[in-house]
Amino acid sequence: MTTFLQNCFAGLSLGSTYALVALGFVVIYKSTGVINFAQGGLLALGAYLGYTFSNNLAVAFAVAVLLCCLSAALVGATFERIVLRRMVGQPPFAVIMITIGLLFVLEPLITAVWGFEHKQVDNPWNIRTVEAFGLVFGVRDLWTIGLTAAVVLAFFLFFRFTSLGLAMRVTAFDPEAALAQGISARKVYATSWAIAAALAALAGILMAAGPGGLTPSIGFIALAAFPAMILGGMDSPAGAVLGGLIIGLAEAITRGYQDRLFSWAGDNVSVIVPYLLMIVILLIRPYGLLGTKEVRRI
Amino acid sequence: MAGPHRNLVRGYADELRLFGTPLSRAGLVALVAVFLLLPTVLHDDFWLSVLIYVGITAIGAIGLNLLTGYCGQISLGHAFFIGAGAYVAARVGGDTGLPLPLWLLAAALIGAVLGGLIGPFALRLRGHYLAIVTLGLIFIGEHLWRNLTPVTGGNSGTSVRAEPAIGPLDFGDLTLFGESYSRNQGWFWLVWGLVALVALLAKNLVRTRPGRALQAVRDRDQAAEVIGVRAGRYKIGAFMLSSAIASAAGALFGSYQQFVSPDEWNLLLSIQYIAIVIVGGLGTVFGSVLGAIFVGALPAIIDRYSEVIPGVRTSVGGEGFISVFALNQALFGVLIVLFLVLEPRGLAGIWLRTKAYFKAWPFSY
Amino acid sequence: GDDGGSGGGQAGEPATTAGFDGTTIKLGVLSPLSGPVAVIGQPLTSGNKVWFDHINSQGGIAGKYRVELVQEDTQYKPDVTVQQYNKVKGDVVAFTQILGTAPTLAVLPLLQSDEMIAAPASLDAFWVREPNLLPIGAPYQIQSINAMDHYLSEGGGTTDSTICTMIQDDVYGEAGQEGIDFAAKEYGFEVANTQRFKVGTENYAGQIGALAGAGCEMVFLTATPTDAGKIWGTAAQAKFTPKWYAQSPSFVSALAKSAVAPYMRQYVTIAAEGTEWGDESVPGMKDMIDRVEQYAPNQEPDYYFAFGYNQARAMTALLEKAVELGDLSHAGLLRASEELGTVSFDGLTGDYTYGPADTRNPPRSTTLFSVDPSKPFGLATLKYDFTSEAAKKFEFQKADA
Amino acid sequence: MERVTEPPAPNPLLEVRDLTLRFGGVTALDGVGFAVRHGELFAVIGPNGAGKTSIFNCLNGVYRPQQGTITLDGRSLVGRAPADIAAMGVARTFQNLGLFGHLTLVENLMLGRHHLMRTGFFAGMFWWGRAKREEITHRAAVEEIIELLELEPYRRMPAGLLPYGVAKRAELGRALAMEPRLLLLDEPVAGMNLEETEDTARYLLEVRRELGLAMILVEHDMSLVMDLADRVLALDFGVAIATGEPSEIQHDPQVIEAYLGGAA
Amino acid sequence: MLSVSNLEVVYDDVVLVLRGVSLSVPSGEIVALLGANGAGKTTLLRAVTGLLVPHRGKITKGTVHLGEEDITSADPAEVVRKGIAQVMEGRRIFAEITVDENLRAGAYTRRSRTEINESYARVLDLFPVLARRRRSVAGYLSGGEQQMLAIGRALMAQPRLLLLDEPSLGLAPKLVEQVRDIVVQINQQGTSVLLVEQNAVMALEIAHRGYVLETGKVVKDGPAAELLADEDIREFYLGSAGGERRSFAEVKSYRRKKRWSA
Ligand SMILES: Nc1ncnc2c1ncn2[C@@H]1O[C@H](COP(=O)(O)OP(=O)(O)OP(=O)(O)O)[C@@H](O)[C@H]1O
Ligand SMILES: Nc1ncnc2c1ncn2[C@@H]1O[C@H](COP(=O)(O)OP(=O)(O)OP(=O)(O)O)[C@@H](O)[C@H]1O
Ligand SMILES: [Mg+2]
Ligand SMILES: [Mg+2]
Repeated sequence: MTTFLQNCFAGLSLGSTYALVALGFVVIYKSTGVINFAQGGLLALGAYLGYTFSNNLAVAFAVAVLLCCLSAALVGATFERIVLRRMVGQPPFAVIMITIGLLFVLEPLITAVWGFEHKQVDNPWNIRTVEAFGLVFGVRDLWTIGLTAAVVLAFFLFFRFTSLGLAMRVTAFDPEAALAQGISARKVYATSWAIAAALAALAGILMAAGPGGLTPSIGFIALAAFPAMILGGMDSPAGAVLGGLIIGLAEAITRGYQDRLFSWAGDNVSVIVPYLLMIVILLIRPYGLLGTKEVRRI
Repeated sequence: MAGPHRNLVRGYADELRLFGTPLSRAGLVALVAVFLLLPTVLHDDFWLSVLIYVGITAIGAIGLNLLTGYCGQISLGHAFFIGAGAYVAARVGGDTGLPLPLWLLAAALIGAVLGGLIGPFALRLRGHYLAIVTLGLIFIGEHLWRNLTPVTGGNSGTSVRAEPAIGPLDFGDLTLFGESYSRNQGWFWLVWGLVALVALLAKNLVRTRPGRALQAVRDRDQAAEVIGVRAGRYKIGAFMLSSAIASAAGALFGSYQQFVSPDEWNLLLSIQYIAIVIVGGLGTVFGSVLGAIFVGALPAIIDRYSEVIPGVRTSVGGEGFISVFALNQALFGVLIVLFLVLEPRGLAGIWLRTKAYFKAWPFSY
Repeated sequence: GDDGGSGGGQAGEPATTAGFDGTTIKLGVLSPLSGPVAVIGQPLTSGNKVWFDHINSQGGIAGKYRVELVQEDTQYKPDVTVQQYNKVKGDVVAFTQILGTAPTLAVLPLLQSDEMIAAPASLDAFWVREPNLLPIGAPYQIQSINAMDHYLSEGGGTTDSTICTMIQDDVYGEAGQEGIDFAAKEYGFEVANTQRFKVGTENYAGQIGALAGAGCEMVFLTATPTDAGKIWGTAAQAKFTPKWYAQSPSFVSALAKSAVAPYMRQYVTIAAEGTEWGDESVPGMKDMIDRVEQYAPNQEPDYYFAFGYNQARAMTALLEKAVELGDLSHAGLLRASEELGTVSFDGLTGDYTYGPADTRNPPRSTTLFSVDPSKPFGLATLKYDFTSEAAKKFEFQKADA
Repeated sequence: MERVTEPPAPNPLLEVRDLTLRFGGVTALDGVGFAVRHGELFAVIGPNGAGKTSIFNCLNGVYRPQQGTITLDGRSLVGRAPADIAAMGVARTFQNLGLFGHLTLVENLMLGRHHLMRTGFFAGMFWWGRAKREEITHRAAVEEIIELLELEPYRRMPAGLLPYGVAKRAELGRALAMEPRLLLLDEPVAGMNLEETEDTARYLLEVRRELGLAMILVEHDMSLVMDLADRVLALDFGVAIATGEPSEIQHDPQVIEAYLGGAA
Repeated sequence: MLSVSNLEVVYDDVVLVLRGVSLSVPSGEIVALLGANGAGKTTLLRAVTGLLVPHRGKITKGTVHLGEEDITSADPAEVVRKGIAQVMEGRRIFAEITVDENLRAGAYTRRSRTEINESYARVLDLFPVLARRRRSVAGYLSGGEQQMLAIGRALMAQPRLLLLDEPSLGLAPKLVEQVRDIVVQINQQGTSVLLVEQNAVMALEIAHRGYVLETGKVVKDGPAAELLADEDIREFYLGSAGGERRSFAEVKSYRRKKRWSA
């Protein structure tokens, strides 16, 4: 039982990270109707910015986290300013490709600035733990879960009290008609890219503060977050959070029971469990758990 | 609006000809000449091998374009089928020593079967949801490749000894009219010959009944149903065809490279294919080939010439801010972005625009 | 001690040939210099370069032929590697580095048909029996066999201890596992539990939980540093404290500065070769440190750097031999490699006995290190350069046999 | 609301009985029944949201009614796939334009002939004798329609760029290309000016004269309906409220109240 | 209010669609814009609102002024904020959100919640059907219901100038009358209207002025009453050249291909 609970806790922590990344995906999908392949690149960028603030400029870690999110948001908005605003009303495929292009640009730039060496981010959590109820809780994991919860809450409040959520949705659905309502596609894109980048940066710095440290391949986590986003429904922020947690838990639990339950399916089944789970759920609900059904009518 | 026909068309047969105008016929002749002569002029194994890989990629990209560009089903799982084809080549072509057409066909067949298994998902899922499910294919595939050791060699990979030979005609060691040619020369002819063949087949397909049906399904699948197109069948058909072509490309890839390992069939490869069809232009056969050349050869060209850019470090441990290798990648990304900002319809779009411009010439509109 | 060079060629000047214009010898480097694996490719190449910078400062190979490196980026992709190989094969005498198991296997048939020699940059056991390859160092299998030997003889373990492995799910991981399995047969113990993981896994609580649940007293780890850091961090948090033995690439100096360091210090042993970074008592190391200071002052202590440096030394020995035989052509180098006897690396890695591929004898010695943040590379020698009986018995096979 | 049901006609082409269609809480059709004779031009009118398009969708197999029967020449249509129904000879134009935007006008019309052609993937790829012959004959058939509807200038224009009115005509062309027995027209003259409406009327009459095709016309342009239709069915809230000759319907108080308003 | 002068528009760099169109909508008036399919009416509206860009269209000559202000090629969102709202061709409602949300999206540029709620109540009052289907996903509405929604959405912006591209399209006769009354009513409340309509009778009855567009040129314009009396207009747009309307069943198999120009 303890092992099970311990695995669940690990899953929650992992799931929170997925949730942050998936939320970033969702924000961009919601406003542009495309999958942002550069999310992993933004995550790596955020993590390295956080490293610079925390280690090189030696500001307090909390400040470093804040600064890295802000500066990543700035990068996201700048990208809109330079590139995306020219793509209003263009086919989504072209925009998808542009995000891939951005990924190709970000990766080498990051290594050009920060090099390839393995880095450790100065942070107050490290591998400290607290114990309660017979379980061990990593302090960083607790913070990851807590911060994710806070961000998600702030996120929903923000959307509750602004018309931006609606604006995003209609812009993605029909940018031209949205423009005709006076919704500035540029503003919508800029905001959503800034938010997505900030979320990625937060996820990045939280990961980099772990014992694995920081290398340029930190952005790979974004791939693992795809199923989280899909499973929850691509245009649903709540779905992203739910999907992230489900995937995180499923992955952690399968891993914990690989030997006992899954060895027949080969090694490392946990790696494909998110995808299998996603496929099963999609077959039952083709638009994910909370996604909007596409309207098809003639 | 369509202008008056410059070239008189006498009947529908004329109108339906692929190379109907004198200009396009001249272009065809030029292409054939380049195809025949290039390897004899260009001995450089680097460029030949780049072009061979480009050609193989072009074949795979045509397959993806049929699925994504023509039928509107986004797939991030193309790498899976490419990989499957490579392993078929290894086992069917290599272990049994069958001739080229047979192992190529076997790869296509198995690809079609695998595609047929995935196809039904397309009936239930739409757009990006389908894309991500096919992405799952990559990861599930990787799991299989690593665990099906007898077929794939497991983590260590497997060598592929499928010979590019049809009876006495061995493209790996070509002797024609007493002249012998290098492996790369032979492969160039083989691969680009196949590119031409596949492109021709694809072009024929898209301009006849099944191809129109695919596009109708892409544009509006419900309306297509109502006018008598069985959308589901065409979706599955597109999946089968596209993965058959992908597997054939994979078989060629394996046979040329002689060794393959499970690390190769990853998301990046799929993304590269997506990049090719988008950059080339969705829904154009010719665009896939252009796209493959662009995405395959551009890095090679940048690689050749970025050394002249100041401030660039040309070797590890040298001076400069950014290494030439990192710069290559970044430049490649920048070019893709720039290019799609300027022409969202891809290379084929530029081509069309140029053509439209010259058609209207000398009037500006 | 210096570089094992034997001086000028008795057979007269070698003729100019591909990659050799009479004064300069060009060597290819096929390495991932961008992308995720550049983390390894960069220091490795830097190691190649520092050695040859040094050689050039001495006048070059045989005192007169300068060496120039032609570096090409493979992005760690086999297809790109093949292209790059084709790009430079006509301009180089040999390849002093090809990085990655898959890329190396992809160019292997080409090496064979071109009679080209290349030095693969990994410790795979496949390489030993390939005439076209010029490997160095004791393969991973040897590292793990020796590590097991140490655990059983001095590390407090017995054949009844609960011995487990945690390996990366790829070729590198399999090599380690193969060594352990070999040792298990030799020493008569059983591997109680094996956890495989995918590179880049974010959370290791499951695996650590399983290992702890299995009651592992010793865990042998093959990983790369990011994963190793997370694994040990998770273990530390879970208060899981077996004896860890880890393969050389699992470690990087940054780990010794991380929060996990105290845990590693207590429980982790690294199986590698040569000596600790900056150990003045080993002549090869002293020279290397001097040269790093001179040619690459920004180079951090790095395992891969040392590997690249040694690789270049092996290549140098081969070139010297070829010059001696008066033939720097591809075929000439291949012949020279058969006549190349034992090459010494001055204690940086074990001496390698080359010669015809099926008689080659790679070093079978390993040095064990403990983690010590006060050391430059974060490692302190625990047991220097020893060879177990079992390691001597290990047979090497060809790739894809 | 008074519900009307027609006495069964002898040997009708299409017979619909007791058609009921619900979407969650909305009842789009509520026990609708009518019959269309061979060669008849049958009109369906009714306020917005009355269920006219829904009838078409049921006939086409796009929606499956909860209740009721539809028979074409004695064969039931309920439960068949849309493509099967198309092959049985039911063609349709769409209220919201159902053209394939990226295909040219000619290709759109050729798609209308899809069910009359046989070329499959392989034959198409190899452009074998039959595939080629088939393309040519059907291309010729399509050209006749282009001429009839005077679409010549737009042949090679992507359908997505056609002006609204032309697109409507192109849709009619595509439906005709299907060589149907029953043609369903959903607001064929919406967005057309008088002249264009006249043209469309002329096309419809010509088609009817030459092919003896039965048609169901849904249209809000009352003058067109009254001039052309043989019989009219009026719907309101999914219920058939009147049926009969145009002149009767025009003066039916329920129809005036629900639909025509002052325009009657 | 709105004046367009000498406007030239090109699609795709090659297709010249408007060839020097001038037109003005005086403050407080309704102006009708008539023309055959493909004449360029929609294009003209796009040029005014800046929505040419997504169609690869460009203004190559001429200007558009709103009052004194030059809004040629301005940002579309900006144009809306200056008080121009439109009913787009093809309805373009947001199919995936509810009727309610569609209407709220129409009021995006407005700030005052109470005012928005007022407009909202008014629109639902005008179109009771919409009130009934308030929570339905807009894409499932019938064609005519969607058209009402499109009109309602434009009204939510409370514009100074309203551009209507075929508002009566697909509406039942009773509703056409109602829409006509609405247009008149909001015009009386001070909104200027540019009305593109195929239903020429309806348009000219309520308009102050009318323009006729043929292949990208204005071929006729004048006070609505004058146009209503014009022979050609009656022939082509009103169908009552010879006094009585002729039946559609009797149209001859030829037509007069007469055009004003070209
Ligand atoms: N995106 C486009 N690219 C190229 N040509 C276009 C484009 N949009 C419209 N056209 C062309 O411009 C011309 C005018 O079209 P427009 O839509 O403005 O006509 P309209 O007067 O609104 O017609 P309708 O009454 O049918 O709506 C047409 O010939 C049309 O084919
Ligand atoms: N797929 C659907 N889901 C939910 N409701 C639907 C669906 N299709 C139609 N409806 C509803 O059914 C009713 C009838 O719609 P239908 O499209 O048949 O009307 P119509 O008579 O064609 O009207 P119009 O003249 O406006 O086109 C409408 O209230 C509509 O909202
Ligand atoms: Mg309708
Ligand atoms: Mg229009």
